[in-house]
Amino acid sequence: MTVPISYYLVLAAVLFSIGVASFLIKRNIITIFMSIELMLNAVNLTFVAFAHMWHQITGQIFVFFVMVVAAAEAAVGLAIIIAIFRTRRTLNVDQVNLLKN
Amino acid sequence: MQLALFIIFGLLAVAGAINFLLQRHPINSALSLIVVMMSLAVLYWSLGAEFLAAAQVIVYSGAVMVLFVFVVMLLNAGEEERTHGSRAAYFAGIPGATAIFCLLSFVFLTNGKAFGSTDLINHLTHTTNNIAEISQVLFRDLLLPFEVTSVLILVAILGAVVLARKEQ
Amino acid sequence: MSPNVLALLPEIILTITGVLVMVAEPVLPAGQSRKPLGVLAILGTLAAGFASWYQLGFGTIHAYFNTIQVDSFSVFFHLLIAAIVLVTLLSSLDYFEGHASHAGEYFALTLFGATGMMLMTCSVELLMVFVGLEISSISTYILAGFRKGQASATESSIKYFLLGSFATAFFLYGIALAFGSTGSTRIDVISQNLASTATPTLALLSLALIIIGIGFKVSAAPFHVWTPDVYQGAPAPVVGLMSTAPKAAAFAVLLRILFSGFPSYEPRWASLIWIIAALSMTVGNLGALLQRDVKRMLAYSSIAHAGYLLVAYTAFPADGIASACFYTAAYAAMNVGAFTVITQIGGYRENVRTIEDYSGLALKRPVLAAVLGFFLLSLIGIPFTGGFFGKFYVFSAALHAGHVWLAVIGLLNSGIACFYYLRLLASLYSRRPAIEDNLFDGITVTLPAALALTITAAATLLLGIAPNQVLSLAQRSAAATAPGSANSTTNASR
Amino acid sequence: MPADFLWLIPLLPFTGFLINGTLGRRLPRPLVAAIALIPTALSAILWISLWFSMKAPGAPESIQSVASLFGNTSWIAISGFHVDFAFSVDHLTLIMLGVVTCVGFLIHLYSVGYMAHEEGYWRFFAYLNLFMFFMLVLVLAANFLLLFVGWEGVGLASYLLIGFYFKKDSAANAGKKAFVVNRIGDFGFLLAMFLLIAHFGSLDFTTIFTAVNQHPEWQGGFLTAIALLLVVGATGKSAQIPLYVWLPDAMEGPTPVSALIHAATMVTAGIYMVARSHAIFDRSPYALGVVAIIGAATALFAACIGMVQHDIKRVLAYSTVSQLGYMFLACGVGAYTAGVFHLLTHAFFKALLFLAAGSVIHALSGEQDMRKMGGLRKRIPVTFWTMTMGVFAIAGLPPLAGFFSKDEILFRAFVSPNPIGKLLWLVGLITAGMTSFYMFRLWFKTFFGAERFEEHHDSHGHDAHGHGGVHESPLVMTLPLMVLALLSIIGGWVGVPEALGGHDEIGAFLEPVLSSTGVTVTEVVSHGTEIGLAAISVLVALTGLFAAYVLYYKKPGTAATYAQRFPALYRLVENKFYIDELYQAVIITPLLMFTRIVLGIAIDGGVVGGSAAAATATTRGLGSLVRRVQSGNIRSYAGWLALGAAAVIAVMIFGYTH
Repeated sequence: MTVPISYYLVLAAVLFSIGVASFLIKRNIITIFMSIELMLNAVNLTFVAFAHMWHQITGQIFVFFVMVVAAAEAAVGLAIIIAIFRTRRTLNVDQVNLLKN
Repeated sequence: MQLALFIIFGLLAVAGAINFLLQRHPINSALSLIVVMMSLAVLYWSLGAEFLAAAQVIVYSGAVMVLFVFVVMLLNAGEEERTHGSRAAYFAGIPGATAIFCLLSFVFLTNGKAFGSTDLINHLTHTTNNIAEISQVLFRDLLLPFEVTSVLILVAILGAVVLARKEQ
Repeated sequence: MSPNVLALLPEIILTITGVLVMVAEPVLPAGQSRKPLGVLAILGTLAAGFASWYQLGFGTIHAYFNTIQVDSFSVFFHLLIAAIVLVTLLSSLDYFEGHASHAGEYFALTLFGATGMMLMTCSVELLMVFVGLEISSISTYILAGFRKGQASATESSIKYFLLGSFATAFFLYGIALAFGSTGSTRIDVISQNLASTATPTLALLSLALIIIGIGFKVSAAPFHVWTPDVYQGAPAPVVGLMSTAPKAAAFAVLLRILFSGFPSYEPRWASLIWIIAALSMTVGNLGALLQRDVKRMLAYSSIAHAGYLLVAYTAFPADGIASACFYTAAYAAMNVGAFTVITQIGGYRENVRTIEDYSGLALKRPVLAAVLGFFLLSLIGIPFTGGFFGKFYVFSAALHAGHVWLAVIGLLNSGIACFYYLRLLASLYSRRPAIEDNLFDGITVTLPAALALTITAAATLLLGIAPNQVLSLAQRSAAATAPGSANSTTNASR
Repeated sequence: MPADFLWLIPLLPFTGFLINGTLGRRLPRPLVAAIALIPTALSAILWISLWFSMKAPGAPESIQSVASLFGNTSWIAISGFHVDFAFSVDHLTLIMLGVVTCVGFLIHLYSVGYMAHEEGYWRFFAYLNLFMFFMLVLVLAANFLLLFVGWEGVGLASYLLIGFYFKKDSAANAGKKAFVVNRIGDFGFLLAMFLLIAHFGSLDFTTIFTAVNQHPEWQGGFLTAIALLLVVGATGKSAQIPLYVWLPDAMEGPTPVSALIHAATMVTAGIYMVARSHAIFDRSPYALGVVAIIGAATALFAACIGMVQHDIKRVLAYSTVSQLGYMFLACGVGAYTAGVFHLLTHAFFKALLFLAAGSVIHALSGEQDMRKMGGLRKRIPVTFWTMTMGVFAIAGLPPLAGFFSKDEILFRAFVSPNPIGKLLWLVGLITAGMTSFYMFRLWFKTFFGAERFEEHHDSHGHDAHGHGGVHESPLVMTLPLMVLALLSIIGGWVGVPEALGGHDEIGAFLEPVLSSTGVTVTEVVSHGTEIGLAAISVLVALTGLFAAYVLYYKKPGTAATYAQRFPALYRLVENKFYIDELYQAVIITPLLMFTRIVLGIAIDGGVVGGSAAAATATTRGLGSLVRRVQSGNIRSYAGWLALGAAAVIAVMIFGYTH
């Protein structure tokens, strides 16, 4: 039994939107960062689905690169989070608002 | 069988994502995210990307998420308080996110016919060896991006060192 | 020289210099000045600039299995980025003296970031663009938080990082959908396959998502919200860099994608860009009216300038590219210049913040005040400065393309803009209130900084007096990127 | 003179600017003055030689010179459109050049004495030379873009010079106001240029005007649009309603600056521009009508305000606005020659009046209030006699310069085909009477009656001269006064109309440039009518003189009594009809409120953001209206990003195609 590609795409859209929503709702900076990972994963699913559709391996390669980038981002992002925690003693994003109008 | 796989693991991924959203403790959220990633790995496999599926498990769930969990532990982050610093996130953001979802799904579903369906058997018979093909593309056509990621990783290492080091 | 090496010569030079600086940093004893590393970085940047210039003599070079296309368009932006980085390095050579122990890493990160930006401008493969974008973004995330002691600096860094990654996810989604609707991620192939695509709405959707991602990077409304906060908290020389170089690279990518990748969808994206441009100009200028913090004000001004620049994109295809290239160069010269002055005035501590703090600068430091005044006049768009011709080209290009109302909105906006620039200008030349008389006592303009100021001021002036030199280069680059030209070039490699 | 040396004329002052601007601080004052004056004098000499070469029989009507900067390409070339860095001279330019170089030189000379004790001497002369450079670029320009460059440049120099005493807040604010108001005008000018590019594909004067002349079927339409936009530009630079507000405030600058920039040269740029592009205006009766009405209204309105000012320089400032209104009126009825003629004579007598006023102020160590003057006739005789010439000239008494030019304008208005031509004439006539009145008021109050000033001996007044004692100015200041007085007397004789036995030489001189190819037919009127009209205007001027004589010399208290009888009216006029306050209330405040509220609601996470922080931020500075534009909360930002993303996607998918 085959599955329409569009199902995969909609699933990816669902995950992506949940990622966006968690970015908005979560208060802990680490989990907000995880939301971005969720969004990237949704994009990866899209890539794989299209790679399957086009019989093109490039789509899959893209996913590798996204993984590498995600890992690099994670290293830097978590370092920034540690730095923020050092100066503020909090991870709550609502309290990181010194800079504003 | 593919449909069954899709339904089971698709639902699992969505459930994991929603759980990720609802859980207040970062560790629980991280674990839910790992569930999502594992389910996605299965879906990758079902789309004929078995190498990717393995990498997803090893790199994403194995390395990246461990890093997250590690930092959560390190900073001893507890359950997050539901502070109300931003109402714009609800008034503007949630409708925005919903609208994005609707628009994306609209486009995907209206174009559904053009996308066709998965065809795993055909895919498997036509592509002889997934890994061989991947390395063909990765180390030939896309050699440069591959090489350049080394600079990216260099930057990341350098950044992590700079940022995490204590000011003297 | 192998074409593959030739095509990436500037990037290779920058990377090697970056690695050298990075390796040398821990070798140097802890207390010693890091200035030699800065000098090394400057030399590397100069070499990279010359390498780009050298590339110009080879016509269009395709390399690395057509992921890279070096043409006059990419050379234009390479030179621009090299110049911006050069000025930034010069102005921050003494910035860290006696304050932080990791100046070496600052130089290295700047060089790596420049590598990423240059890669963005010369790649015609979206995967390569993505990797380049990430290199440049990640290094700027880190640079933004470089004054770790300050709470505002880390906050600026985390805001930029989280929101930047958020936007990157959109950009990536756009690439995925472009791949989905055309089966390729190479810009020229996308352009060919779009004609026969079965899913035109998917292509539109992908373009929208790409515009969102790039729109964030260039801080165009409505994706500008991060800009004021991040610019306010980041170190002044870094703001000078990140308000120009990564933006120039992102604008170049957008030009390539829109003009070479999606020319057939021009009727659709032009109206979207129209709206974004009008919104950016208006939001940026109105927002800047309310600011007291100078860096914050210039952040809003950079939003407005992104809007002016986007006006050029609506002039498809005739003058759009040339005027966009020219405006980018003019904007870079005056904005980096303004931030160089701010760097010198504020120093590492950045204790001169608000417009009132700047009052009376002309009495104490007449030359610095005059130079800053000159950049402000250019930002307003007074003739004999680059800012004037930039605006002139952009608006006349838009009018040529029939976008009368957009030009009117732009002109109205540049009228509003002079209010807030003048507020700062008037403050520079006003009598100082009796309090805090020692604010400007610590300012020392070192030789490299003076050189940086000279370069930017001369560039701004030259673009205002004899714009044709840069314009002709911009037009050559336009010829290289205009739709349809990709097929006519010859392959130098493979 | 070969055309290739045209560029020397503006370049000479520019070298002066460069030298003084970079090295002036370290140079002794006489050297600074020499560096500023010699290039200006050389420019004037070049103008004279140019004059003779163009007056010679068989000389071309215009000469062009294209300078190539950095190689042989055009200045700017965008696909299919190019602009050269080109200068051209025709008879109109020649007159403007003469005014700028000669009056400019005299004022430079005067400044040597006037500014002798100021700090920032070098800065002043550097700015002055910069101004000369841009002004010369403006009048020499062969295309609209270069004209605009000069146009903006003189605005910049004027801004710098108004704010010369930048330690004084009022001066800094005046400079800012001038700049901002002028930008509004420039907006119109820029739009006009863009329309010109769109329709003609060129900004070159010759190309555009030739094209217009070759197409008699072009009437109104886009030409009206261009003309009206040019008028917007001209109202800004030439201080016409509604953009005149900056000029009176500009008097905060040093007096020679007021004389040079805000009387003789820069403010006339608008008139020059209209006259220059008359080919376009001739095709649009509607635009011409607008010009005429603006001019007449400004003339009357400013004259009203001028009648009750007490600051001697402000009286002159409103008088300038009013006289510029005359020139606009002249252009508006198609009498460009008359407008340029009045521009010429006005440059002489108004520069004279300002410089003389400066001499008075100098004598009184910075006092500008006429209520604290009086009886100065004996104390500063040279200033008195030269200023008297200026007053008589501007009042329009024959045979001084102002009479001929003003009369020409009134006559042209009277006979113009404009349906409200007679009304315009009447307004002009009333204004003439008022002009005469307030100028003689100034004259009587300053030079006659009791001495109301205090003898300063150690004061540091406005211009901080600090000599003490009332004294005549040095020769370096009085010499320009005398030359200008002479010019104010004889300057009008070049335009004596045939009805009065003259030959209207200026009209013939300007004929090749300003002749209308269009359809402006004037009524044929007898010389008798013309003489009659002239007599009426002389009568009106004498009435003004008489009224001022009675009110301010014979019975000095009467004016105050009248003022008390109509307190509301008097206060209204004295406060300049509250126009500044009106602009503040109607334009500036709503604009600020709009930004604050709209931004507050539309972009703000602030209304919605954290309340405690909001309260502190609100109280901390920006007042209760200020909503925080940005809350500083990452989640809010992400929320706006998401909403924006949704909007962009929606527009892209469902949006319209242009």
